[in-house]
Order: sequence, then structure tokens, then C-alpha cells
Amino acid sequence: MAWTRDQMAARAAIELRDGFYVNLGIGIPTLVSNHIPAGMTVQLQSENGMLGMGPFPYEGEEDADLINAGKQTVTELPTTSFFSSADSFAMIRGGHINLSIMGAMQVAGNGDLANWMIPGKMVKGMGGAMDLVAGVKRVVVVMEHTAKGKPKLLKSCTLPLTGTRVVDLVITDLGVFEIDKAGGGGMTLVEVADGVTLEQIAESTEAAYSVASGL
Amino acid sequence: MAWTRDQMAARAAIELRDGFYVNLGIGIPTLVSNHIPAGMTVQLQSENGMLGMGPFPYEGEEDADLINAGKQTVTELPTTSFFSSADSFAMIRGGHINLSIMGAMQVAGNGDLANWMIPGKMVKGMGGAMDLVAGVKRVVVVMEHTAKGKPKLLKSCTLPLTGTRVVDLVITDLGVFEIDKAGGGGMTLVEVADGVTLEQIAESTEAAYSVASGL
Amino acid sequence: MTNKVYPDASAALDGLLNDSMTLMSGGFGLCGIPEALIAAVASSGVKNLTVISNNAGVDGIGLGVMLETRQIHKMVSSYVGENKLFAKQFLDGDIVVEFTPQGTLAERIRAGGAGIPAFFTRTGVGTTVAEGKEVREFDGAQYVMERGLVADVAIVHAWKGDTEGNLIYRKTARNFNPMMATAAKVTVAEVEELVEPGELDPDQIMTPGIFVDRIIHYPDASKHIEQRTTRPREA
Amino acid sequence: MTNKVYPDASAALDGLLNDSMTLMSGGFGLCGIPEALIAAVASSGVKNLTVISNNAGVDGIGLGVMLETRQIHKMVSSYVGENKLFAKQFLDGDIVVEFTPQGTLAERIRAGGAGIPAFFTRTGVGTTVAEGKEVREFDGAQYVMERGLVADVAIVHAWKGDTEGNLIYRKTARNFNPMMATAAKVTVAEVEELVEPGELDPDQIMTPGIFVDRIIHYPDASKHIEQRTTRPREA
Repeated sequence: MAWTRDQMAARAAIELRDGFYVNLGIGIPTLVSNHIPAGMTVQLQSENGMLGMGPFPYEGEEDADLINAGKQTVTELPTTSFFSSADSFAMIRGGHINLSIMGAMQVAGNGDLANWMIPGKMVKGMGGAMDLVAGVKRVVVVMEHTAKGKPKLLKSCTLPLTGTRVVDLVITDLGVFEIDKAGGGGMTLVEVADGVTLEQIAESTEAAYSVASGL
Repeated sequence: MAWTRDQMAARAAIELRDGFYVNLGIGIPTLVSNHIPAGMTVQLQSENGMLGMGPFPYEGEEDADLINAGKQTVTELPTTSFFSSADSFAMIRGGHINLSIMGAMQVAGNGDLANWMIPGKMVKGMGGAMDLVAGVKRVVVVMEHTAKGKPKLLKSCTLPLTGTRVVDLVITDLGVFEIDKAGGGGMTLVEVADGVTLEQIAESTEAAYSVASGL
Repeated sequence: MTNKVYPDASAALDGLLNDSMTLMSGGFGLCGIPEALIAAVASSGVKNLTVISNNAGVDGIGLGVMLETRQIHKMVSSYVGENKLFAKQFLDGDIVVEFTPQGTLAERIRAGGAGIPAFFTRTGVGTTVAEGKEVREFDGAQYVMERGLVADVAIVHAWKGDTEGNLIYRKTARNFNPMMATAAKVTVAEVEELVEPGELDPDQIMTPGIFVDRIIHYPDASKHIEQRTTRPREA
Repeated sequence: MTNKVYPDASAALDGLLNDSMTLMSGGFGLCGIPEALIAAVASSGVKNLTVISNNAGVDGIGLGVMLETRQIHKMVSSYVGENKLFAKQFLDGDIVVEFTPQGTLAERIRAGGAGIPAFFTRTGVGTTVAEGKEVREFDGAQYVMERGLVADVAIVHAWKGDTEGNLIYRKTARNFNPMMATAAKVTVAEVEELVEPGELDPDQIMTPGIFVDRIIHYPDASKHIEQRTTRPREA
């Protein structure tokens, strides 16, 4: 009875606040935009050089000059502005984005993140992921709890890192973990998906974590 | 029979080339724009954030939002572009300006330049002078040969420096000196103003210099 | 939706000003200065300010207003030459000045806003500007390391803005305003024309709204000219 | 007056291309790529290129064209994932890739054009990207030193340009083009609309003409879409 991808996205949307500027990665994070609460205004940033990203265009209205960081055709909003990639990453690196929601291959209990390469496989590149984790104030990871039955929440990442001590919150299909990345207080399980047991989470998690009181 | 200010500006204009992007300092350098040869196109840069600077406006057409680095009202040309001061000095620092013509208090035989402060007097600041001498490919100084009878071309500058080994050419009311700033070959007198003698120059110059053959 | 629009300069600065804070103030000379916001800082009475601004205004105009009220403890500037009161306070030791070359100042502010704590430049090598700073050789030339600058509050002036905080500057009034807008914890903008989102061409926005926290409509900017230079009309 | 306008891409690149040179090529994915100029580089037969470009095109499009002709020895990129031929040449060891985070790449190019030989960034600290590079603490955080990038030739795509070389980009086709235009010894631009000086609003020019040495009118840009995503129309 773990959360679906859409339920994970809905849980991630709870991290949004009115007036936030947010960068969403590809995959489940993209779905978060479907769950922005009514009455809340959130501006989406696309790191190739756009703030105020609108939905996909209607068929026939695609504009090759108007794409997001996933190279998908998107649209403008009344709030939209365009800028160079240097200005875009100045915005990211300078800490102006409130929240980044992204996928991951592995997260360690100290907030280390690996999501860009698997040694031995074709390396595609890190794109903007290293800049986002290093620059954005709050980083939320949304991912499946395990990959092929193996834990992705680890004592220490085994894959090459995207960043060290960068993840604040991990949302998986089984639950939600907070990470005290700055203070070194480690990882805490703060929510459990409906119908999931603490034992089930313990079995699927390699990283050490505390369990919040009340769970 | 030394050169007048206008003759010094005319001599400086000989350093211009078709297609050059040029920064002119205040004082005599400003007069250089009156001597751009017919048929030659030169774009003037103003370091506050303008390329393609036009002449002063007609009376009544001054625009407070359109000034040069000397805070004087100027005009646009069809070639004009505006940009931030960061972009303007990126242009300067990055070596994109072909020629900078500026005034000086002192120049040393190795190309050291002092033109921004006199200890004990009110310090106004260096403005963009240090950036210009450090960033522009070719720096031409136009100045009086002496100040209150004292040489300004010195073995070594006594005033705080604007830059070290930065001056390529010095045009004074008495003549023109080349400086091998990169090679360390020192200063060479290459032209003498009409009616000025080599002795007169020697008496007014503290810096060591060679005299070009034929003078 | 959060509202960035405030009724006037004092309201827009409410809660932001503290003694000994660092303030960035846009403009070059008197061109593109946030006049209404400067006046509001002056009337707030906040003291002991560090002000990062290319110039210090002239007597009674621009930052000159804050000199009369003796609110400025330190300036970070490239040129402060046109102000008698400034000269007096400087010579009397009432004001400290950190002279920074204009291009280095512009880049330090951009760096501060862009999350770059330090960079290398040739500007100032071998001069007093490099004293006490690291100098390093890259590819055979010497460069000095300069630090990024950030402020508690930036006040900027723009031509057009929308209620989202998107800004467009006019001609050479752009100068230091766009970088300063990025480099403070809180940025307050005054705009000559305030429009609704969608009225500005998104390709032409120079400061995206993410950098602007508060905005006021100030249609009556004085637009002072320091050096009124003209040429005769051809007959 | 010097003439910057060339009749076509091959003419505009004439005399600029040499084996083993470094080339910057604008665009993100297939958006805003200098297609005509890429084709002309490909047909020139120049070899052993180092190409600085965020991506490597897709098979047969963009820089993919230069992969077919095996002209690229090394790429400096942030992401090269959409290209089978690239993958093959990379795995075969025929192409070397210097992976650079996208924001670091953008900033390194800007720095190269701005006369900044090196800067510090948090991006990549503690990862393979920082290996062999200086890491330094500023104000309690760790930063890695990255170097500015320059090229022999930059090829860029713009929407509008004038004969002076002033450029305006359109929407997200701006991306890496403006920085690359500043960071090469010679910059060649292709523009969809070529106009006379004075027809572009000087406040809206994104790349001043000083950065553009040669320009061609290329009204027939193909404008490929990699991921054609749409939504259904409401009934």
C-alpha cells in the first residue's frame, strides 16, 4: 500500500509555500506542478533560462524556442521572464531559489546525494544537478524507496556524488525523512505512507535514522 | 611652439583604426572624437554602460537617463547599445576594447601609470581607470609634458599607481613616446612636436628614453 | 498570492532598516538613483550605515541627503568626487571609504548575487587596491583576488516594473541597479511605471521578479543632471 | 566602415578554422543552436576539434553532424545524453569529455569573456568535479576554484541582429549564446532577421556589436524540437 508516484508528488507539494520560486527536476518532481494548492502562487524556474514556466502547449502551438530543462516544449505565463544560462545559474548558485525538488539514485543519512552517474554505464553528464543542490536553499528528493529491492537510503552513497550534505527532505513511496544536513543530526523518519509499517521501512533502509515521536 | 590641447588630441586620433571600439577619458581625450577621420567608423564606449556614444544633445534635448562616464549628457546613435556596469566592465576587463585614451599625472619609463590620487589631498577615487588600464589592449596617455615645471615622465612614479606596465604610448605637448610595456624595452621618443627641440624634451623628462632614428 | 507592491517608500522599507546594517544603493552619479527610497532611509533615522554605491551623490541630492543626516559610517565606492559635505566628513574622519575600482565593484556585487565568494581580476594588481589581498599568476599574468559583496538591503530604481517584481531599466540609468537587485537579502525597487504581469515583454525583462521583494510606484522621479552638456544647433 | 556581414556560413568562417582549434557552439539541446554555422564547420573538414557546448546534439542534428564526420576530439559539456553516435565514440575512446556542471560551464564561459581567469563556486565540492582543483573555505563554507574558458572561435545563433553585430535572442533560445559571443577570439553569429543599425531598441540589445566579428542572415533555421510535449485542449 505504498504511495503512488502521484501521491509522492502530492506529498512533495506540501513543501511549497505561497510566493516560492521552485525548480522541479524531471520524473516525479515534474508531477508536483499538478498539486499546487488553489490560491497559492508558485513560480517554476527552468535552469536553461526561464522563470515562470507554464504548462505544455496545446497541440500545434509548440515553439521550438520555448523549452524547459528537460527539452520539453512549454509555454509562457504573464509572469515569465527569460535570461541567459549564466544568469539562470547565478540565480540558482546565489541562493535565490526557495526549493528544488529532484529525483535521486542514492541518498545518505548525512544528506549526501548521488543522482548523475553509474560507473561502467554510459555517462550522460550532471547537467544542472550539481549546481541546484549546491545553490538552492532547500533540497527535497522524491524517489522510490528501493531500486530492484536494494535500499537507496544508505549509510554512505556508493555512487559518485552530486553533492555532499545537500538533501533536506526525502519523500519515498514508503514515507518521509528529514535530514539535518547542516547540524549533522542525521536522518529522521517523520511520516509513514498509509498501510506501510515501520518494520517494512526498517527492512528497506540501510541508513541509520530516528523515528519521530508519535509514529 | 608645443602642441595645443587640440593638436595633442589630433595626434591621438592617429591611433584610431576603422572599426575600433574606443574608450576616451575626460579632458583632452574627449577632444579626440572631434578628429575621427572622415570615412572611419569608431564606436565610443562609456564605462557606465553604453557602446556607440553620440555627441552632446541639442539644448532642450538633454536626457537625465543618458549620460557618459563623466556624467555629461550625451546622445544615442543608430549603433548604440546599453548594458549594466557589470557587463560594461566585463567588456573592458575581457580585452574587448581596442584602445583607451586617458590623461595621467605621471607615467614611468616602464609603462607604470599614476592618475588617480595625490596623497594628502582629498581622494576622489579611481572610478574605472584601474579597470581600463588593466583590461584594454592598448592604452594611450595624453597629457602635458610637465606639471608646474616638473616632469611627469619619470623613472618611477611617486604617486600611488593606477596600474603597472600598462601604458603603450604617451602623447604630450612636446612629442610622442612609445613604451615597450610587455617586453621591458623601455621608452622611445618617436615624434617631436613642431618647433620643439630634443634638448627641450630632455630637460623636461626624468625618465630614461631612447630617441628613434631619424629624429 | 503574496503582494510585493507597497504604497510608498517608507512603507516598503518598514521593518527592514537597522542601525549598522549594509545597504546597496543603485545609480551612477545621479543617474538611476532610487531617490524616493533614499529619502525614506534618511527620514527613518537609521544610523551607522555601510553604504555600497558607486558614488556618494552631490550635496543635498542622492546619497548626499544621508550625509546631511550623518547616517553613513562607511562607503564602498569607486568615486566620491562631487560632494563637498562628503569631502568634509571624509577629511574629518567621520566617514570611512573603501575605494574599489568601478569594474571590480560592479563584479563584486554581481558575484555576491551569483553565489561566487571570490574571483580573480587584473584590475588593481601592483596598486594599493591589491594590498593585503592574494595575488596569483594565471597563464603568465598576475591577478588579485576580490571578494563578492552582499548587503542586508538593496534599493534600486527602474523604469518599468510589474507587480511580480520584474524590472526594465532605461538607457544608462541601468548601471549598478541590476546587480544590486540580486545581491541583498531584501531588494526594494522604485519604478516610474508600474504595470500588471504580462505587460512587459518576457525577453526584455532585465531583473526577473525573483530578485525583487518589494516594489513601489514612483512616477515623479526628479532626474537630476550633473553635467548639462549640449551642442549648438546647426543653422 | 568595416563590414561584418557575410553572404553565407562558409564565407563567414573562411580563414578562421584550423585543426585542433577550440570552438564554442551555442544552444541548449537543439534550442538556439547555430545550425548553419555547424554545417559549415562540418563541411570544412577541420579536424581534432575541442568543442565547448552544453550538449552534443542528437544523431544527425546539431553537433551530431560533426560526430558523423568524426571532427570532434574533445567535448566540454554538462550533458551529452541524447546521442547514440556520441555514446559509441565516447565508449570507444574516440571522444574525450570534460563534464562540467551546467552552471559552472555557463559561468566559466562568462568569466572567460569577462577577463576573469578563475572564480570560486560551491558547485561540485566533494564530488569528482572538484578532483585536482583547489578547494577553499570562505565564511565557513567550502568552494572549488574553477577556471575561465575561452575559445578560438564562437558560433552563436540569435533571433535578430543588425549589421553592426548587435544581437537579440528569443525566449529560451538565448541560453549559452550570449556568454559564448564574449569568450572567443572571433565570434560568428547567424541571425534569423538581419536589420540595419537603429532598428533594434538599444535598451534591448543582449549582445553588443563589439562581441560579434562576423554575421550572416539565416532566415531558414530548422528549429528542431527534441521533446514535443503538449496538453489536450479543453473541450
